[in-house]
Amino acid sequence: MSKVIGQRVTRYDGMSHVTGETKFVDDQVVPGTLTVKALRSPVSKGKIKNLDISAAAKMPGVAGIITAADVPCNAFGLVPDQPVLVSEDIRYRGEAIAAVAAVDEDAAMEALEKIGLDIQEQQAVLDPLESMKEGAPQVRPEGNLQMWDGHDYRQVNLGDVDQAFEQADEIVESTHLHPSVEHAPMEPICSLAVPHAGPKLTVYTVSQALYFHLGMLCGILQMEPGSVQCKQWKAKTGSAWRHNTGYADVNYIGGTVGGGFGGKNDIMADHVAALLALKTGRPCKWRWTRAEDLLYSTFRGAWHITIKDAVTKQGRIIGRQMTSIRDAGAYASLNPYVVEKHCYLGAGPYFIPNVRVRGYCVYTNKPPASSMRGFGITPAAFATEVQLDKIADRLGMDPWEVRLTNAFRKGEYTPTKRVLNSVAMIEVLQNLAAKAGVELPGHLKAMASTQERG
Amino acid sequence: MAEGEFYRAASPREAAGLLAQHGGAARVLAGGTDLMVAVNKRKFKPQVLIYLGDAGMSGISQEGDALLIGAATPLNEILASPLVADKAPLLATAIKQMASPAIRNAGTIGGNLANASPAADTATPLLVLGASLKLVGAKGEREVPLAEFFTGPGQSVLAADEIIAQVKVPAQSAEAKWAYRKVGKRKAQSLSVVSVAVYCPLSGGKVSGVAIALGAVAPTPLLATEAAGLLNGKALDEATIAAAAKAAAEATSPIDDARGTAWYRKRASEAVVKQLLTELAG
Amino acid sequence: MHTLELTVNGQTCRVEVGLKTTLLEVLRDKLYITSPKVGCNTGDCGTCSVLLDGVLVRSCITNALSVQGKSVTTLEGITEPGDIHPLQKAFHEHYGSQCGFCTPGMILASKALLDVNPSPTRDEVKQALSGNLCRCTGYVKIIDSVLAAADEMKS
Amino acid sequence: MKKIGKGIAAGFYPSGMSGGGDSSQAMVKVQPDGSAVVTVGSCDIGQGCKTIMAQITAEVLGIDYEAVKVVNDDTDNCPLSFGTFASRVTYVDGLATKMAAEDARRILFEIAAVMLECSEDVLEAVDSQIRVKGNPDKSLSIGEVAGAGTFGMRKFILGLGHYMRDPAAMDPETCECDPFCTLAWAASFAEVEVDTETGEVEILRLVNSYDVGKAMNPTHLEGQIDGGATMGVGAAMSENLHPFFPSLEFQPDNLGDYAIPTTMDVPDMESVIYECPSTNGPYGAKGIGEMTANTPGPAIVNAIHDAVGIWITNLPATPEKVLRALDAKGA
Repeated sequence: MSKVIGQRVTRYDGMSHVTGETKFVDDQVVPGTLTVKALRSPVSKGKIKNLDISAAAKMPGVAGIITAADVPCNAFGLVPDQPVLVSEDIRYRGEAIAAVAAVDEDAAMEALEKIGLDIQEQQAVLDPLESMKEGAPQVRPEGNLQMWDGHDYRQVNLGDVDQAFEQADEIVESTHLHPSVEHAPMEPICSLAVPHAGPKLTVYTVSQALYFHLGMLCGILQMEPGSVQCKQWKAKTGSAWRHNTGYADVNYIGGTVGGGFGGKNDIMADHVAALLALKTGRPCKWRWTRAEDLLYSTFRGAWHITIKDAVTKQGRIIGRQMTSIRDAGAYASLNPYVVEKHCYLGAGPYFIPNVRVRGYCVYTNKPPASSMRGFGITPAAFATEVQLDKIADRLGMDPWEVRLTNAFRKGEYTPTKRVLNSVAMIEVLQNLAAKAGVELPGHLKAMASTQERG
Repeated sequence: MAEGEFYRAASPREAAGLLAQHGGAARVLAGGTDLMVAVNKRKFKPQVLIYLGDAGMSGISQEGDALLIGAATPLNEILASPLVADKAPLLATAIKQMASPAIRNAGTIGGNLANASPAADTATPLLVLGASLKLVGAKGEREVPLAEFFTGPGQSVLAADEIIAQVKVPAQSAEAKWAYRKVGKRKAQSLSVVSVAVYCPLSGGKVSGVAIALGAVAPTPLLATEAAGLLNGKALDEATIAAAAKAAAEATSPIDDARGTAWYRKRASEAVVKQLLTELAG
Repeated sequence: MHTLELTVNGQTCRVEVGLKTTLLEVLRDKLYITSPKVGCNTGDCGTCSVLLDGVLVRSCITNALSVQGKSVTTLEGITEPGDIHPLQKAFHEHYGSQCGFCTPGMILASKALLDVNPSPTRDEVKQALSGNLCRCTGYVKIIDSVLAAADEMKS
Repeated sequence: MKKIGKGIAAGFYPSGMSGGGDSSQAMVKVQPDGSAVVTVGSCDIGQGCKTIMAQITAEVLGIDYEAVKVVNDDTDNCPLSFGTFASRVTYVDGLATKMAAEDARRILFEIAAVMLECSEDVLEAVDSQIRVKGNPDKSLSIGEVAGAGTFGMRKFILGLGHYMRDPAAMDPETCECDPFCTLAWAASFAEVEVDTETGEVEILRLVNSYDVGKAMNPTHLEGQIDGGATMGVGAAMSENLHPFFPSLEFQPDNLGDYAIPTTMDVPDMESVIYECPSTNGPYGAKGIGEMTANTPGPAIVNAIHDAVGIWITNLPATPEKVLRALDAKGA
């Protein structure tokens, strides 16, 4: 019946990609555009004692410099805890302190060198395990651990895990470390803000989420620091949507992004470009160097994941306890959401009747980690799937059999008690075996997701 | 802002003269694959550039039993050269694994050596083949064996007013066996974590004049002479190979960096030397 | 400032450049040719690839003054109105492009290969494109595209 | 010595934001010539948002894919979307687009019913025509209907759609909740060769198997699967932003040292696609954009274990980690 759905139609924008006609943010040409460069912190933690931009402002070619004092609401993010520019407390190496708009890169860089910066360096904490300890250096005033409902972890509790460990034939335990990984899209972070007569601003953005960032940018540009709204939303943290006004004043242009992978879900450059455009009255472009992109943009924070499984001789996992620690870096970004998602589904595609997951979101003096393809589930998949093979190894079972034995079936439920109705784990594994040329034994071939567990 | 001076040297001698004239402010530019990275990263602001592309320093020829390779010859030109394939296939094999096609199209053999990087990938094959360099200065020229060229990371015997004009590579003996291997962070476009070149002339089943060089495991590309000495005059049996591999690893003095640790470099040095010698023995 | 004269996509151009100006800056900032991208400025990613006298180079680390009198081809230069290059057609039809940012460099690297080797093996295509990074496609469909173009160009 | 091993891994992944509450809106405007413009607020980050929205619009309106234009450029013109993340676009924007196209089709039917003198519920939109079901002779081209509707009846053929899953209520102690739209399922098979002396691992084969609900565009899917798998290979083998974790020392600042896979680092991957429809996604579709990076890594690590009997519990599986684990096993 379907004529178009399911068909191998060519990419909608394929022809403009292959002819080079596609315009990314950096390809927009607006005459008179100024080059933006930022002064970044050389230390991981410290207090700014003195910041003097007077000499830099007099440098030839400099059109404007902004510092924290120029940011109307200097707190943004899902949990609005991150300053656009540091006013006093530096929380990671590379954190932006001031930004210059100048006629070209040389002028901007030379001006940066003239900014007087006096920092009192403080003891930083880079290891999330250290940061969790009592008495660790404080990363942010809200504390080093993200709070959820009075707990310093997000939890999932299903059934009785302790009883499962008592009933188990084998207990298999392992700890895994998933490293910090960078999105590394081919298109680096770039923003171009063009001011117009009147209060209008056009922002060309690499954002993966135009509206999400439109709201945030309007908040940064218009809300007074310490305003009632700012305080209210800070108090409410967990909320995803902050009411802001000013949509009519900003047109966010984007939609064509040179790769994102979750690396363009946070405002990275738009706020600074916009503030400088408003201050100088001229178009301002902030294109990060690849080094800045690798060193200071968001990334998939590292994870420590410890799994303890209660297993029967037949290979059934009857209980699973996971303790997961996310190295979030200095600010919330999307970290709390990443940890939540990890907790909901991190135990994997298997029906385990007793599950306890504790996910910690731990702040350290690193650039803020955030979303990356797979949110908290990618590191969980690494840990749990290696764990599955460890179980198979311990029991002397085939890795295919362990997975097919435990795979979710229709009508079963996840650790949050969501009942599943569109289930295909068994079929997907069977297809994989067929494609890979692995001959499964008859009883595994005969399994189906729609069969009730025997 | 001073915009600086750009010269197109017509000969190596002229380039050297310009270097002498401008002192520390001047740099030579060939393919630019290293220089321009430094410029773009603002590590270095050029004031005087002396371009070598028109200095007649490019091309490959044969002189007696040796190949003469102009220092400004792009790496891919060397890789594509039938002469090199015939007389110095070890060099071609190493070049094929360097950087990426586009970089090899611009990057030159002289540039690779002049930077004196411990990880310079042309250095190890050239060391084992006994290559020498023609250095041209403002006042004259001299020939320096490559083995005496490097003095430290980023340092060489090249004087401030000298450039590498030519690389002389003795032809490989037709009977000689040779092997090259590079371990990187990935399979292409990767700087060496360890690289090893082995050149092994044979006579009557015994090896003589064998040379082993290792890259990225010491302050300079390294000729493992002691290890080679253990092989000369011997048959390549398992015990001899193991001893030589151990000696080669002992000669290294690696560091930790973004690409690997000292521990790994030492271990891999031994393993790769062993594997290459075993391959040659087979 | 120094005066640089070069041919870009068949047209002679004269621009004023500094000592540290790159070919990429000439193309993008002075000639407004935007298919070569700024992906890294260190020669590591390949998004700035162009053909210089027919040879594949990284325009981001090519000193502008070193290309005096030479001929540069960008993706725009192989795009005839209404008649695209077989490589462009193949990249479109075989999904050799996802976000599109690496695509101009990828197609030029492929052209550099097919110009000297009209019947490459799969492995030769991989070798030729090994310096052009793509974070979206996993390369499979890019390689498929190049091989398809090679087939088409032969027939 | 070189040893070969095989490994597998399985996984699942939700479409849309966990916890719900994420909105997407869409508008489908039918032009007087019968072509259509679909406007959404989500970005195309390479995953193919524009292609899929055009396909859905064409399917619902019964017009050619080439007759659909997609606009997603800016917030002045485009309706709200939370954005392109959480594998939500095909599912959430897809539903909004389908609703909007159906809404536009409803308006076309209203117009055509007058022109064909029939009731709206006997009409179908197919082959660029509006026609009476079972009576193909009684038909009009969509262009005729749209033209007559626009100019003759002063109709604005604009369909609107908005999809948002309600935010999930959650028990704070157990976390009992219904936090996602649907789940897609995946598994990977890897075959590797391990050099026991240098610790180098070569991936010889990588096969990926997916349930996608509905393969909206199979070529698209294969591209996503290959691309995600390659990202999985990078994380498993060579990528590490803090190689001396937790220290920031030797942090790579260029794409030579931050080693994402090149053409030479991934094998020619194979994939197999299965369709177990989601109960409420567009045409049964599920989102798989993110999960494609999840199973290849552990399959590779399990294959390394199969080859040489070591567990890599700290990614990436660099030659050094392989060698150290082999040493520890031997000791």
